[in-house]
Amino acid sequence: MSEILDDIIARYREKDGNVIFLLQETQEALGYIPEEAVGYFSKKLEIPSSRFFGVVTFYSQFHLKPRGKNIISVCCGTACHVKGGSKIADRVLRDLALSAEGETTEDGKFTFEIVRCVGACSIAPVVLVNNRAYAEMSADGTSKILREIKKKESDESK
Amino acid sequence: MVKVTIDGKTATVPEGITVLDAAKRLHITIPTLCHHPKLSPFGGCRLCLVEIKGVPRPVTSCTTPVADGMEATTTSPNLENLRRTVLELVLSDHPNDCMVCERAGDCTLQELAYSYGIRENRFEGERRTYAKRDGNPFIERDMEKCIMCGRCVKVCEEVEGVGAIDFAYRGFKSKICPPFERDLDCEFCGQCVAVCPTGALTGKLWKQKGRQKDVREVETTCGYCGCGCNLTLHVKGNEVTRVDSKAETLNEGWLCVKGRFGYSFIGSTERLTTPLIRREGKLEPASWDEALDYVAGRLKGIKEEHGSDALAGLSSARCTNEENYLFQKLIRAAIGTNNVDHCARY
Amino acid sequence: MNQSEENKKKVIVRVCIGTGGLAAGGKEVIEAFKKAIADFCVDIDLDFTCHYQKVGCRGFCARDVLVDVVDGDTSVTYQGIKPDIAKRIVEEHLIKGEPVKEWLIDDSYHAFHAKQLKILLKDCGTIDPEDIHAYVKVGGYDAIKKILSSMIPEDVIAEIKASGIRGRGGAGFPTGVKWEACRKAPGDVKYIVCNADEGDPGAFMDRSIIEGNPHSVIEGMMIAAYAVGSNLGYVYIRAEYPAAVDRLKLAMAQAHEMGYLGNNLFGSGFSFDLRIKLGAGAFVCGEETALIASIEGERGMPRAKPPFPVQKGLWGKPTVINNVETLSNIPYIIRNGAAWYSSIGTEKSKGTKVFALTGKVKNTGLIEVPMGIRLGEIIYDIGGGIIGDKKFKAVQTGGPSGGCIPAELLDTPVDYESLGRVGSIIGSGGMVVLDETNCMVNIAKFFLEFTQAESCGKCVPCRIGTKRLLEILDRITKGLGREGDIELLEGLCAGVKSASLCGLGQTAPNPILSTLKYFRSEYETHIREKKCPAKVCKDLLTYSIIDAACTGCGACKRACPAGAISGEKKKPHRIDPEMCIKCGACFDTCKFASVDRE
Amino acid sequence: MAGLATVFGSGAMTNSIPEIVNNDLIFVIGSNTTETHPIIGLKMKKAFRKGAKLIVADPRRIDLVRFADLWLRQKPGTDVALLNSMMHVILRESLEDNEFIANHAEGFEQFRASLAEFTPEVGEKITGVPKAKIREAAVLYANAERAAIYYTMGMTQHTHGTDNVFSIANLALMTGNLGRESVGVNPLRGQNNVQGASDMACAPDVLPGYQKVDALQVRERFEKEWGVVLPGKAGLTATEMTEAALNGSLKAMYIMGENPVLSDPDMRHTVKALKNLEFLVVQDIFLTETAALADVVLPASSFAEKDGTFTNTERRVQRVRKVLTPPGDAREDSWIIAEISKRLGYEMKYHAMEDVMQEIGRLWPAMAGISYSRIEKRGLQWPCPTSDHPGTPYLFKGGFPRGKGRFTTVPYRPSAELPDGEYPFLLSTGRQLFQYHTGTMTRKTSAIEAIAGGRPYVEIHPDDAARLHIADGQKITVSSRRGSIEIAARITERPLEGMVFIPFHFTEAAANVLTNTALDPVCKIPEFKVCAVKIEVS
Repeated sequence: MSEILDDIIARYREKDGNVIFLLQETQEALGYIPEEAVGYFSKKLEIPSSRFFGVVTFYSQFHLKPRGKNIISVCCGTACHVKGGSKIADRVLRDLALSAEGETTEDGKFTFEIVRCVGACSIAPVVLVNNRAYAEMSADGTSKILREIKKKESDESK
Repeated sequence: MVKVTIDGKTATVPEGITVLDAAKRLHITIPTLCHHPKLSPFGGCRLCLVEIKGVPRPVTSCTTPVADGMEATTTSPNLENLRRTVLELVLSDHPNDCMVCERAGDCTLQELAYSYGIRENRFEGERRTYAKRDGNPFIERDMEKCIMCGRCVKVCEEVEGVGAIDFAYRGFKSKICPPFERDLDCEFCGQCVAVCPTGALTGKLWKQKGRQKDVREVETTCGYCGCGCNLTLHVKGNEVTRVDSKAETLNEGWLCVKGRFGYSFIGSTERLTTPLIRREGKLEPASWDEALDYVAGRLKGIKEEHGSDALAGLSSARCTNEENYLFQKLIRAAIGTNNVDHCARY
Repeated sequence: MNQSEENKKKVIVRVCIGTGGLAAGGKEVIEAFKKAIADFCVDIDLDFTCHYQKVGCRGFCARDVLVDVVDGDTSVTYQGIKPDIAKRIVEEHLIKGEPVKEWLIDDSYHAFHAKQLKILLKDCGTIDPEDIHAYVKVGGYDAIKKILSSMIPEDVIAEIKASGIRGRGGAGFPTGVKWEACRKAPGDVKYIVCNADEGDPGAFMDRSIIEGNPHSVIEGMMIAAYAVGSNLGYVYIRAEYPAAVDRLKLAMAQAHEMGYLGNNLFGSGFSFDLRIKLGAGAFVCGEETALIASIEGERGMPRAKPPFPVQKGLWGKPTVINNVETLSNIPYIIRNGAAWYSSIGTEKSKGTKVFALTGKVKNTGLIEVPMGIRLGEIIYDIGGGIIGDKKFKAVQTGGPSGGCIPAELLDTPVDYESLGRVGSIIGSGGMVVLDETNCMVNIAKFFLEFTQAESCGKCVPCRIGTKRLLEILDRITKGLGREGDIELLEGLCAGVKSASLCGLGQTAPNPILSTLKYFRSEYETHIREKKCPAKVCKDLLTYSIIDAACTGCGACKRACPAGAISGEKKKPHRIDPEMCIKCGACFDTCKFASVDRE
Repeated sequence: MAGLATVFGSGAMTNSIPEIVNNDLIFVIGSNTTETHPIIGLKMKKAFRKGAKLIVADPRRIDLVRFADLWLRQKPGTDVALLNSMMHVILRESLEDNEFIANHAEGFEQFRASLAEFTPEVGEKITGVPKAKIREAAVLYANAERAAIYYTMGMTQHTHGTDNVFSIANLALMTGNLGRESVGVNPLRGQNNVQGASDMACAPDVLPGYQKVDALQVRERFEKEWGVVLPGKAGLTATEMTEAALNGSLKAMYIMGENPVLSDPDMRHTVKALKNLEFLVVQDIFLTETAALADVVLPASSFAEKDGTFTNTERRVQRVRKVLTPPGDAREDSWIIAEISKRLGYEMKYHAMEDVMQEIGRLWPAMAGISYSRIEKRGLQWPCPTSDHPGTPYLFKGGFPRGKGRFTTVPYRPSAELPDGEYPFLLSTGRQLFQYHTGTMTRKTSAIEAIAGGRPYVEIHPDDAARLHIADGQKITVSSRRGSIEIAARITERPLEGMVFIPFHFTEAAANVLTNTALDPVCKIPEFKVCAVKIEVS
């Protein structure tokens, strides 16, 4: 890990970098922000860890735990909300047997997130599956997509 | 210098100071909670809102610089209503346990609730609940009582230069904590405790040691390093129950871990409480007369046998000037030698 | 390629790959065209070569994927194209010269455009955003060249002031005045920041502009920089907009290559460069001072104003922050003159405004209209009315900071002052249409959930006040509302509005206040009768089966996730109210309208 | 402190603590200020926030390095070479203050010649600090408007400690960085009343107020006040007392509030000396390692149990107030002294503690203006000759007490005991934030013990640890020619490679078992900061 982090630090020093840049790069490289990475940056750059933690927990982009293999994001922006986005969200929770938004399934295959507007309001409600947008989705349609991914996953593991 | 009018009183004040400071010069008190004169302005509690002529909405006096010709009003039904609302909101997310709180009587929030007479609260709802956990022996962190004024964060960063804590999360869930919500790991100077306006940060050593009644406060000078910080000892009965320092002292009220929390040795059960004389190789209790006569007799005997220069005194950089003076006077005038030194040589 | 290939005529296939276009399969459509052509090539020697042009959002997202086929001077537009239709278009249109009638745009397309006035969006849907030459060809970078060769900064500011343009980010502050203040602020180092942290739910115009015409934003920033005396700009853009970020990066690289960014531009001695900062997901960073904190790498907590950013902004230096749409307007104003621009719009609100028209209207999409157009015109003429011809209830403008405007005020002109008067704002331009099936208490609660979750937590009224507002709304929608709750809401709204530190808190109560103003009875029904007139609030609903209508098909029983429905085949079924979780699955599933929701 | 007194005629901080915030350049050499003087550290941090530059010269990566614009990591014991080569640069680049030198200093020409050999190249070779950094530091310091130097035991606890102080004084004189507000040379005194104990002449060669015992008129004034005939021959320094005890010429000692067993170098040596005495009296608040060797132990008072004054490092005399009665039969130290004196036939008659202060004022003019009533709220800084004098925040405003400041030629001398094949590591000792001195107070404070107690450690560089296969926290044996201790390793980049550091507070693994008794020839300060040790993995 330290090689990856050293590389990020080098680029940070090159640019007029900041803590957010470091964290974005770390998340890009590692998928989340491990505590050890923060400790490493803090020591190397003499920036208190508390500042990193403050920034990580402020911005919704950052995650302190590894996320699932597939990210299911249900948009609950205004347009999606008025067109039933929350029903889709309820369905995903049920299908993945999760209790709250932001959780990852035990097998690490899925993370479910609610996002606040992805800027695709004219095709609401929108569901993002691994960053691909699905237009005018329904609860049933979402269930179908989840079934397909699950099937693919189990085929792969065979 | 600029001319400002606050609540009808006009004054000429230096450019760049805040409306709050200008009001202070005019002896006008504006309630504050997050403001601390030695820390950078924050503007979070919103209690110090004032109305300024020509500005459409109330502004925080702690952040707004004065301008020439400015006319400010610090109290009006609208402002008082806003302050009341703010206080009620803060109290709606604050444990109602002043009766057991270590800060009771020394708490800005309690003081404000009292002066605004807030008994009934229009607002109710979820309160932040945190499991108390902090493995350090000095600072009690009861974050349910935290009002997010940020003074502790700022003092740690701006004064102490450490940054052991910071704001984390956001909105209603925001809290002030060490990184990754671990136990506090810092210099334990307790500056954060000193600036906390509520019972969120208190000294662990203070616990159940006494409230205001019967506590005497005595000014003295710290007995540790050479900085010579001014301390206020809180004393109840024959026990020091708390140490802090006043903001107007040379050390500006700031202390280090030893000065602020390193006082319990005074009451240690291991203190020497009686003179000891070595008898048959063992140190045994003796009366003062016995001990003093013995000491004087032996010193006198050695002096008579070997001369004054066979004796020496070693004094301490931790004793007072007067004691040191008397000590060397004893060695020089009573024993008659210049064999006297102290450890400051090192 | 042989000589004959080069002599062949060129046919352009232009495909929308904005977010809407992509989601509808824009990329797949292009691939399908390519494949179809290749397939035909095997058998036939085609008399044309086909060129593909990817363009940004063209606005009419409801009809995506939109495809133009340009053959010489004639251009034909198709709508709703899926990959499997490409082959037919190639065969019938490109080879045989017969446009495929059933996929051609229809009247709704024309109606959608009739009342629009496209300045920014005109180039947005036609030029290739990934090619700087496309922008240059339509006059791009002429404005900055003109300025550098013939105008002093003060002239530029005067021109912008004369145009009357006001900030498109929400508050509507006159842009020229802002620039002037920054110009006059003491200091050698100044910054231009483009706020592309479009966080309002229901708004996507900034994203579309950057995706569709990134150079117009860059040129706008250059002009602003020249006017205020800055040499460095930042674009603060949401990391959630990866396509826009990539477009912008590409545009910057091309501008560098062409010498449009960097030192001594066009030999004028003026230097300007740009940096991108990715927002990390915090709505509050749309607020100027929070945005500054975020660029500095801090938590995005707003700072007290004054000092304003034009006096003390980024790293303490004078800073102008303009949003994407504002900056994108600037080159057009310079090119066509302030007089031209100020001839559009109303007395105090000049020019056009881009709106994201969404919700329950038939024609959703991105529209650009002259200031002063009436709300009704947008919803009925451009938007084509309500889906399913349901009853219009309200239009929500300005996102979480805005309000809901009811049917009786559809004549309101869309400009800063008029919308303000009816309790809403233009904001960044979200416009969500609500119909009779939307509950206004629920809508207010939705927005409060949003603002509450996005509150930075710095100031008390916003941190705790919005939480308490949300809790009161929540109990009302759950049937636990009490007498006095409405007054309590009003009182607290007033407090949060005037005591909060930044725009987020100051405007957070607006959705409550405007719904209370126009739909108070809905609140009262929730509180007193414990009923939700729009039948949205789950806890206030009961589901039952109308025996007479039930055919006993069993569909509802299968759909019910709670196992609350029982009944024999072909006999009327029953819902156990104790077990029902009120998810509405039975209601949605029943083909015979035999599930009653009350 | 003798060094500064020789050069200027007075040996104390030239400036006061509140002046620190207005420094625009702070040069910290041989002082771990934020840990040993935390509140002075805060003032420095305030200055940094206001834009002050910081040069740190320290072999260890101390906490202050975080704030430093320039960190000079000299090898321990090479300070003279470092400072001399800085001065070489200043002269080479003509950055010296010729006007100041002409008006306020003497011996410059001779001194100038002595610097010729200390080129930055030579400096780099001796100190290990890159020559470019030496130059940068010299230029920064010489060009600053309000530059002040701060140092502590990292400078003085060497066999060439006085030389180090001379070098600092030379640097300040050469650049005219003296005699102004926020400009000067500041030895930070390590303990609450080091300044006071020195002022009060618990020292063998002077009477209170630094008045020489061998000066007849001085003695006469004291004899008149005290009513006795005083000895005119200087006595033994503390380190000489240890030797005298060992050789049998010293028979008895009275030790008040001091714990030499733990604080003196070569612990076995010290214990042997004290055991060799015929009679030892120790007066303290706890049964210290030293008290345990005594024939008589007298229970005394803590600072909260007595009235009086302390003089802090900036010469500020401040009140100490009695708030508690001492526990059990413990007594105030002054009472004990007076009782012994009486029994020796010399009665000390004072009605109140303030009488003592007045007597001091009669004998030492610099304190004549200080009375308890004047320092009720805020202390006064001596010199304060009259009752309406406001005290003296910074020294040498109009010149030096001895007339002109004196340049002293200082050759570079290596430390007495340097690493060799047998003892390959260099040991340095010092303090840490949580503990204080021999721990008499802090180690009896349960909260501090909980966080930092009972865990003595030796700081060792990661590369050395790796080479010796030492894990963090592992017990290792550190030995010198004088003794050996077992102690946990703390692997950290704070010390240089080849160097180890042990805080001296802990009796369980006392650093002073290892240290060298070699003394500075002038000040008789032992070389706590440099000795040679070896490390073995137990």
